[in-house]
Amino acid sequence: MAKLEERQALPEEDLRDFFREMLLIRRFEEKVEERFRAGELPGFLHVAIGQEAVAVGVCRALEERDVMASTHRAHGHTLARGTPPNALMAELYGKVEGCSRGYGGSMHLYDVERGNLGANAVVGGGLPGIVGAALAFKLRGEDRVALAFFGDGATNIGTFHESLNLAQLWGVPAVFVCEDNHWAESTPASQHLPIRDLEQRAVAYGMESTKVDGQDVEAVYGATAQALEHARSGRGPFFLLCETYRLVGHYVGDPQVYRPKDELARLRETEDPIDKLRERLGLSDEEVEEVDREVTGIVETSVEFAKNGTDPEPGDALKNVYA
Amino acid sequence: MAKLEERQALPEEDLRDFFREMLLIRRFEEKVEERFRAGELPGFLHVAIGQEAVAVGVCRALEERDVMASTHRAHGHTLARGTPPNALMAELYGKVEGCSRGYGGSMHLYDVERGNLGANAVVGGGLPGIVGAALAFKLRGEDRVALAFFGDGATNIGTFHESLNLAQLWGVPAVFVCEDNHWAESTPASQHLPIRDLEQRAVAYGMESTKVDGQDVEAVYGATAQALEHARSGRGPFFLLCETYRLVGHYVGDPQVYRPKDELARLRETEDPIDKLRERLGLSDEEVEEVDREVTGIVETSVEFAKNGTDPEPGDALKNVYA
Amino acid sequence: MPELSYREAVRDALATAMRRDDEVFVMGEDIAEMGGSMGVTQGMLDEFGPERVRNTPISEMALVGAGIGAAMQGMRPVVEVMYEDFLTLACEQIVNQAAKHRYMSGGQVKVPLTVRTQGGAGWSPGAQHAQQLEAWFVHVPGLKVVFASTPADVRGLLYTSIYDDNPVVFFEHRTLYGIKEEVPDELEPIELGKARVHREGEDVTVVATGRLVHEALRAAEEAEGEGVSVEVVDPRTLQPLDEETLVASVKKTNRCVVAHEAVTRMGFGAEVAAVLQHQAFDWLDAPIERVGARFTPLPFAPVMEEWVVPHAADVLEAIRRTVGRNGH
Amino acid sequence: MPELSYREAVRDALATAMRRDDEVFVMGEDIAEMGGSMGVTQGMLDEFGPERVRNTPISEMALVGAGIGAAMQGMRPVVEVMYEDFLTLACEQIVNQAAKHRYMSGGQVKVPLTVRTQGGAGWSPGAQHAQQLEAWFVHVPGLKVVFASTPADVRGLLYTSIYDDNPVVFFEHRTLYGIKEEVPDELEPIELGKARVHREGEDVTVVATGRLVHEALRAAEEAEGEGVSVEVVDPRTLQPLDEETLVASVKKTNRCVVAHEAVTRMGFGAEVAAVLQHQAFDWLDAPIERVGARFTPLPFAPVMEEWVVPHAADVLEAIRRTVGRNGH
Ligand SMILES: Cc1ncc(C[n+]2csc(CCOP(=O)(O)OP(=O)(O)O)c2C)c(N)n1
Ligand SMILES: Cc1ncc(C[n+]2csc(CCOP(=O)(O)OP(=O)(O)O)c2C)c(N)n1
Ligand SMILES: [Mg+2]
Ligand SMILES: [Mg+2]
Repeated sequence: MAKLEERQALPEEDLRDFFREMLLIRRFEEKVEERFRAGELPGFLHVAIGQEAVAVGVCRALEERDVMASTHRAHGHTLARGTPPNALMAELYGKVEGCSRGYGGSMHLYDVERGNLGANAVVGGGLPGIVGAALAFKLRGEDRVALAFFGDGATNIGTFHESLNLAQLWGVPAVFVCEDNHWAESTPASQHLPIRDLEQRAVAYGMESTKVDGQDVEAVYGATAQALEHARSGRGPFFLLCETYRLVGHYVGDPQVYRPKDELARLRETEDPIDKLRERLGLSDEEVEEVDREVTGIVETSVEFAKNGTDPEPGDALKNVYA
Repeated sequence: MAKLEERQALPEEDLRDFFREMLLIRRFEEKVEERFRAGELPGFLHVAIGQEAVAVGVCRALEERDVMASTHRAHGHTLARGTPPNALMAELYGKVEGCSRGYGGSMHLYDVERGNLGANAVVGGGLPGIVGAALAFKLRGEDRVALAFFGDGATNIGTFHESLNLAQLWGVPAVFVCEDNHWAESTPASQHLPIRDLEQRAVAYGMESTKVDGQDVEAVYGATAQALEHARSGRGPFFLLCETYRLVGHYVGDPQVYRPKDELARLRETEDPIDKLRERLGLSDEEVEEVDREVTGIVETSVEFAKNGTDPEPGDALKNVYA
Repeated sequence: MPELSYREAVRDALATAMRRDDEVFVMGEDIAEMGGSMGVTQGMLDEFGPERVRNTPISEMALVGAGIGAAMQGMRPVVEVMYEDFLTLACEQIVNQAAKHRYMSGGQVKVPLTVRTQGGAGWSPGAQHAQQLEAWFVHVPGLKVVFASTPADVRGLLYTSIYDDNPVVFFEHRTLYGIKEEVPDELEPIELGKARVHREGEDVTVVATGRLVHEALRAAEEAEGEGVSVEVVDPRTLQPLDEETLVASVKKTNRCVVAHEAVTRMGFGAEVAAVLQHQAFDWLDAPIERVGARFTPLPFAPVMEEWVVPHAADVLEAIRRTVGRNGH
Repeated sequence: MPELSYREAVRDALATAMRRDDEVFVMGEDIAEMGGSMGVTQGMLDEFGPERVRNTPISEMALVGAGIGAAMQGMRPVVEVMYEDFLTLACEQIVNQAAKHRYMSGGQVKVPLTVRTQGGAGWSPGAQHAQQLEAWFVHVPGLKVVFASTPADVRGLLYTSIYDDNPVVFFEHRTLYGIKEEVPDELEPIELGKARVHREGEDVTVVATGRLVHEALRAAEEAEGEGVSVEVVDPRTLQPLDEETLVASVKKTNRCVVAHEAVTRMGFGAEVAAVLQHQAFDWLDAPIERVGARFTPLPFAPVMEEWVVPHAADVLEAIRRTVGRNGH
């Protein structure tokens, strides 16, 4: 973190753009909650309200040629990486216009053209693939980085261990972004992690790491830029730990019986990344409202777009099984 | 290691007993190599010549009520834990009198009465079971420890990560003994480990650890005793790193094309644990020869015993599939 | 007789065993405060405490393996794997360790472990949360495999599985947790390896598992309206398999349909068909028809998902195909 | 035509692809200096260097997964899993990732990955080093599955698998590495999904895979001495399956034996029997006989191991059983 402070602050214009993006994601996720409750959305949905700064800070630091893999909590990552809200919403409605053509759903959002290699419904499931993508970049001498998102809970699975270990051993250009929101579903970190400081995980591989305040988009952006630079310059992979907060249930509809009510209320007060950025930028109510109107409009449009989308033919299910 | 030096040295009598045991294992393993070359032994055999001090130092520190799990390189552990050479050799010959009744073979040596829960032909395969045994001890309030052997290569597999993590999280009385012989089959540590100091693996779990010279049986014994004490006293699991040397091929018959010839010659000169102990004890040639005669006799007898053993009936194969 | 939901029946089996016996405990992801992702273990933390209702990290392999280790010490752990898709992470421990310790040791140990899991389509979870993989474990000597389709069955079979001295992979179906059935006042263990004849019939036997038992019963009713008398048999235990009951039924009806939700190719129905064509060859008047999911991963869009997995209509169609054949 | 051993044939397929194409590389445990635990990759490190003949740590899951990631970038990795027993460690990546990425993305990606592995009994390795698990992968849509039984086949099929745009799980048999066969001068790719008729016959079809192809050929010769004419067919590709060739053969011979080394229960033979009883029902004069390993883990003692896995004599017995039946 020391190095980060030496870096120049981001231009305010960029931060305002981040603000807009974060608010768009927030409104999108709220709409998803609403439409799910209205019974319109099939399947299993996880929103990332509270974690928008990680999605935006990380994805905006990526170059277009870089690739990433996401998790079950993927809407924010996907939007921040550039998938149009229409395509994302259409996917959640199971439409042909969706970013996975209706085959994937919320936990399987792909947008390969934009370097999104897919969300993953298996915890840790996307990590080895990112090592492999990074290996391909290295073998071909391409100036690209592969980046994986995953949660604190994912650091307990063998896939995590093997992937980070292999990445470090082979020195591939990969960045591992841990979104530490202190919960794995209903299980608090104290019940699933034997250590308090997750940066210690990287020690086992001799991998360089940084911890950053995941509610501060500027800090996340800066740390990601450094991590990418590290990887890009041939110094091997990097472990980026983002401390963040899930300000909602694990899944949409989660009654959160396991979570102290006051924790949630307190965090919403103190740890909302959008509030923080608003304050940092000193935005007026009018300014915020204007942005809000714009992004809310985009989200509304995406719902219209999705509802008017095309249902696949049942028999289309037989397509895409094999190339 | 600091603490260890404060401990009292072992009585010479014990060390002489260790010497005998180590030489017995050595002669046993040499006999296995010989009988394999003679075409008498079926299957796939891995001897641990050079690693006898770990087997003896660790197993002698265990209490009778403790349990352990071994690896594909299991003969030494099994003998050191008390399985009679006859029963072990009979197993290698596939006889009913074998310690696994002829069902297991070299990579699946069991002796449950003596707390040996089995060797394992899958790298890392025995580790989760040891966590579970230790959990049972903890749940029942039993004063017992469960111990797992594994190699440096095994620290790369997800099973290792999940097992140590879970053990530490739950604070179970388990000891994890890494026999770091710097090779995984033909693959040198530099090609399979991203770090030099394997104690760093334990950091990721917040697990206490010690590194010990695995060629020094006294040191191994002392460190194991401390590790067991740690686990037994309710302070959770312990990671014990033993630096050791495989003075032979990976498997019996391995031409070791991958290994610098001089490395092997040099190590045999400088790192033979039996030579070291002999020197430490200042044993005369006569003393050594006497022990050698005795243990060689035991090994010879075991071969006779095994050859005269009973072949299972073919149809016995259908037994023991289910309880 | 009280009525229990499938969910309550699973819970009752677990709780009954845990009350009877300190050696039984459950562990899995989110089974404590949250009561499990299907709500199966709700309330159990309060009754049994966190040592016996163990919330765990996401470590499927080590969980199953820890269950094996505790089982080898004589305990009777029940490990919940949240979705059967995640069995793929624990296969090494299930297949190479649990199934083989007893054998490899020449009978020195037992592994009385139960691995409970669930899956199934019908709610658009996509390709990684609804596979049906029971067939895999039927191929592994040393394992028992149960797939329960009703509250009474799941209660009695789970209890028996916990007390079985062998590792049991126990499958539940996601869409069945809400269904109800009258069950005995006192839990009655159900022997493994015994099929349940849900409905007797003369013209065709439908062998079905899991959700398809209910689809088969629906199809049978419709078929009755068409003058076709259908026998519906649920093997319940896939390994050991009650071949006797299946064969006897087919020798009576001379026709057979096998139905499950898993993809047809290499599904459990293949084994049933292979056994029956062998043991009832001279009795069969028509080829055995197989009903299962089409050969695709599960698609997300509901219209596609609905079309991929089989329903009563597919069973009915298969019944019609087989009774439409002339005997030989 | 040169003669190659099965081992050399595998190597030749790998090397030919690697010479042709920089996107092909191999990785696995001990494949570099040592040349692989079966010696398959001997000499390849020298020719292709350590970047393309990648020695790896013991991390089956990450290796397969890294192969997937590289494949999604358009490379054509070949990952060696030393023993197929260890596929159990990589199942998550093979089944949930490799098989489904294309589908879940609605066709946006391809996964041209080949996972090579081997197994098989006959040398007393015990229960964890010789399982035959090919049937599992046949049950997974999105995967192709190959099991090659001869040098010419393994060479042509592996090459095709590497250039197939789908993930292929490629099975070799441990005891076949030393066998020899004449092969074409130039490597000729063999289309996936085409069976090979090893021997034509009139009285009974033996469908066999892997080592059992050779046992079946031996049995066929003996049967000929008894006046029984046996057709031996090796599907070679288990998924997609050449049902056409199999069905045509059985329609000609009216009798069928299926033989593999895997345990019979839920083995690949179950699928073959289920397909054939369905598609050739009116042509079958006897039940389809299945030959496979007995339902046990593999025992160590050679006398037991020998008895557990099937040999020519078992195939011959099955042939006698089926021709001994009266037609109907
Ligand atoms: C291998 C596997 N096990 C269990 C699950 C069920 N599950 C989905 S999300 C989740 C918690 C993940 O926690 P974390 O990695 O911290 O991510 P977060 O949900 O907090 O974003 C679990 C247990 C799964 N999807 N995959
Ligand atoms: C999961 C798994 N992968 C591969 C193998 C093949 N194999 C057997 S021993 C071995 C090397 C093990 O190295 P290490 O753990 O250091 O033990 P050592 O042989 O040095 O005693 C390998 C790769 C295996 N048995 N299990
Ligand atoms: Mg989390
Ligand atoms: Mg080693």
